[in-house]
Amino acid sequence: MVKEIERAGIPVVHICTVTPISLTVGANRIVPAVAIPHPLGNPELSPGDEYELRRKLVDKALRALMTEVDDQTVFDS
Amino acid sequence: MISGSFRLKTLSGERETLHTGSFQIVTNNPLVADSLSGRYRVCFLKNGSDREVMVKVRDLIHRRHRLLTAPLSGSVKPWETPYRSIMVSSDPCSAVDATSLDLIERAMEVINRSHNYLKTTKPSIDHDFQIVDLSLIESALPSAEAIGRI
Amino acid sequence: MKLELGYIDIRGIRFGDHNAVEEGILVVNPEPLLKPVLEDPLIKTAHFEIAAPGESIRITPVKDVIEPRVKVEGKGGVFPGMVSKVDTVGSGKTNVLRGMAVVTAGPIVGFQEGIIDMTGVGADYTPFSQLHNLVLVMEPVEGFVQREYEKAARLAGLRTAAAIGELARNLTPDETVVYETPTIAETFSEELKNLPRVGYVMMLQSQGLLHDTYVYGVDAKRTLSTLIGATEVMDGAIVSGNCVSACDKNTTYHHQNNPVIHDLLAVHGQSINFVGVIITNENVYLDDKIRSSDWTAKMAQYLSLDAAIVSQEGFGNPDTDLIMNCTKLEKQGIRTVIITDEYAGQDGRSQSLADADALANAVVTGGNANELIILPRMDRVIGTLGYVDKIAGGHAGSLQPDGSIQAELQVITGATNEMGFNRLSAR
Amino acid sequence: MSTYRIVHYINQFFGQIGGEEQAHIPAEKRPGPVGPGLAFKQHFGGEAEIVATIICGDSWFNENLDLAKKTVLEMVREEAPDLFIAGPAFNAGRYGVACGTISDAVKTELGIPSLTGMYEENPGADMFRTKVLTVATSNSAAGMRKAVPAMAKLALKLLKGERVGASAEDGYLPDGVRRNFFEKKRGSARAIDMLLKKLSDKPFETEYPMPSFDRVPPMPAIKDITRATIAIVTSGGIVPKGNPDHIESSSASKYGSYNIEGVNDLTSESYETAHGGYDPVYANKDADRVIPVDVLRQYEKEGKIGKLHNWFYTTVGNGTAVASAKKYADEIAEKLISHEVDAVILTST
Repeated sequence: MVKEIERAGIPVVHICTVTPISLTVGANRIVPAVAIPHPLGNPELSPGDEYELRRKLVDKALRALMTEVDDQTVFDS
Repeated sequence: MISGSFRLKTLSGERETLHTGSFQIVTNNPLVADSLSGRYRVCFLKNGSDREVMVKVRDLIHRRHRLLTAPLSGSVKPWETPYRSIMVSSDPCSAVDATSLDLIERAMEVINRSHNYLKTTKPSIDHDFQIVDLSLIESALPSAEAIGRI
Repeated sequence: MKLELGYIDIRGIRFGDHNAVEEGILVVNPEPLLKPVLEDPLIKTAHFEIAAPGESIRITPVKDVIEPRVKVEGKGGVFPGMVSKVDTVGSGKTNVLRGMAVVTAGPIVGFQEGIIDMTGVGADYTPFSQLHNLVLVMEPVEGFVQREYEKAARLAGLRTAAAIGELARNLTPDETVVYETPTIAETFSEELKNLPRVGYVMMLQSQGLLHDTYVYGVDAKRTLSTLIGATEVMDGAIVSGNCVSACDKNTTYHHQNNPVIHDLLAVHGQSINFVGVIITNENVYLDDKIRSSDWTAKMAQYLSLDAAIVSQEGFGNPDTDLIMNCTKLEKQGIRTVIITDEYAGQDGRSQSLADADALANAVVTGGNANELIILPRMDRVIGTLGYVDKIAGGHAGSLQPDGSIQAELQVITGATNEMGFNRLSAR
Repeated sequence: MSTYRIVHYINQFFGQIGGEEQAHIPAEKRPGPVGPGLAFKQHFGGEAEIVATIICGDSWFNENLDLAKKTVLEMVREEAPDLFIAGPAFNAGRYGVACGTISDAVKTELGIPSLTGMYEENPGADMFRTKVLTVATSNSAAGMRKAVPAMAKLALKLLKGERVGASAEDGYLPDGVRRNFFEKKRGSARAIDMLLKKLSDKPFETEYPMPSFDRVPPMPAIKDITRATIAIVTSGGIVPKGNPDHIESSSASKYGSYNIEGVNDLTSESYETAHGGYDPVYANKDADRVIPVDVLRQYEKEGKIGKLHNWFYTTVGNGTAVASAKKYADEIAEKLISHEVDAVILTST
């Protein structure tokens, strides 16, 4: 799905737990997520800390969208 | 037996080396539960379907456990046998294992498809399916136990 | 290694009061042949039946198909480590009763498959319909342990084939063919060094009861990938202990007549340099899969292969071994062609394999094992139809009131063989 | 013996009306065979006949798709044929798309077996080969002599209800259905032939093509994120509580579009997951864990992003099951473009 949207001309950032799969499906901007049942959350954290975790992931995703890439890139830091 | 994952200190930092000895067997096969529970950790899904065994294993993989045996073991086709036993690491690793995930998802696709087939498995051959399934998972035990032995 | 196969063509089998091969006819006196079989405490009954090509006969459930042979000259005997003592085979002279087979039939577990039809549609799909078959039908004692009975039935078949083969010891072959394989040094000789170095990776089913293969008597699941001589395989070093997956299990007959080895030897020295055979297993434990495929790739590199043919056995998780073997070879620059079969569903629309990789770009297929066929009623059944309803859980094969069987191709012994034994394919 | 009745569809060029300058002509029907139809006649050997020919301009068909389909379908219905043949279209793109479109429509809407023919790189081939049997032809009309007998042979098979052979046997483009057949050589010999070709870098044809893994070049980065409209797409199956569109839990055949105008936070009262591919407990409790609506709404308010698009799009897909998603991914992409979305955050479980 990543590919079809990007092919249509819209940049996509893929937030995905298992980056090798994201690479296989052809995403160009990849942000590793937390865990499969909760990619942008962590139920073990307090609601405030969990929101903060999600905010950081979204920041990373937005940064990826603002970054020029010429190949598949994993934004893991 | 040492269990869990070794952490290897290297100059470039810490990295995971090897999942070790400890494993669990997820099964819906009462014969596996009977025969192996004494010696090993067995998660027995009584009256569970083969699909439920896979879902259980998949959830464990999502929780960073590693798949240790092939989920579609054996050439008894998934649309024939109701029994399935799968070995998974007892302890989670530091990240989801992509290979484990790929294997379980592909296996579940095969299983999903197989449920479109007519099911007429007869009770009289139930026991034979149990025996073959037990044999398949037993064939993994020497390899599983060898790891971590020094 | 140099192996001379002396082919004695068998044109028929009949019962008689002695055992002999007389002018191409195998004469069978059952009693002395059955005596050692029945000495096994696990085998309750045993008898022979004869099936010739074109006869209206259905054999089921089939366990193994074995070609009778006798070691005439050179080291070792037939089926070393199983029937004869362990000794390296593959050189000297072996006589072959060509055009016939010993087929073992009878129940081992309650859901067995394996049909050989000697005529009709089904006969087109199994190569064994073209043979004169001496069928050893056995029945276990009550309360048997499957694992032990499988062994008893396996050995009974191999021993019977050996005893029949013995009848050919002093016969003059109708045709003699010499097969010769080079040493590593010879593969670098002047006449071979400019040809592409090709290896054969043979995958052996090795997962547990009903899924096993034996190499010189060793259970293949407890082995690492290793080298074996092409003529060793031809000379009976590998035997089948595999009773499930009728369509794509390799019977002992397949190993003895391995088509990849045969066809590679045929072009060796002309278009290719056939360097060697690597055997590797298909285990349940994932680390075993990784280790075995690593080892295969290492050994292929060690042999400096340019290319390899990889053949599979079975369905499902062996697809994982197959893809691992293929991709690890390709990543080392070794060009591969893989031989497999497909489970694309009865409508042919599902994913054919349980694993896939873009590097596996050269695939030969033995056909879709799920395709439905109707097998007409036969006048005679050898074995029992009692399993047909249970074949593959009852829906891959089912007995119709008129005696015909509606079945998926997978119930037919050898139908979608993954060594490329047949002409069947799919697109 | 009565002969089978066939209706044949061709374009203005093969209908001998004219070239590109006549591509605007609407569909018309003539009795009996015209142009290539005459060539078909001799290959039917009297078993079938073309009772009518529909001639239609390529531009008219493609530019008036709905009307064209309706008009041609009606013309076909009037004849009540046993089979419908379109083309062959060779490498003519618009003609190929028209042939594919109309034969698919005749097959699904009128229940009449259909057949077409074109060059494998014709855009119509990619669109319709899995829907309508498409005989493989060369890339120009010079290939008519080969295309007609192949199509005629397949036509007779369809008319008589005979089993269609494998694509390699009956000369049509692979249609995604695996069919068994007997090759001339055994598998081991085929493997060696293939290996020799592969070794000498000659073209070879795999008997089973692996699912393809193509790549798309990355789109340029967003220059000013504070003015960008960002949309959320997920394969994690987040839906309004109760799953109003009944999205299936696995291998979903549809996708959902849901309005989140005014929604600042996804709660367990109003959202859940329809995905059967993971433990749903965490997502059901707080769907923001799968699609970060809460954070993006906040950022919209703070001006950190231009706008959070008011619709999110949801599918159910395992990470590895790629192919099936293509169709609705295209539809989602179309919607995103029409809503002038600048960038997408796609989340997967």
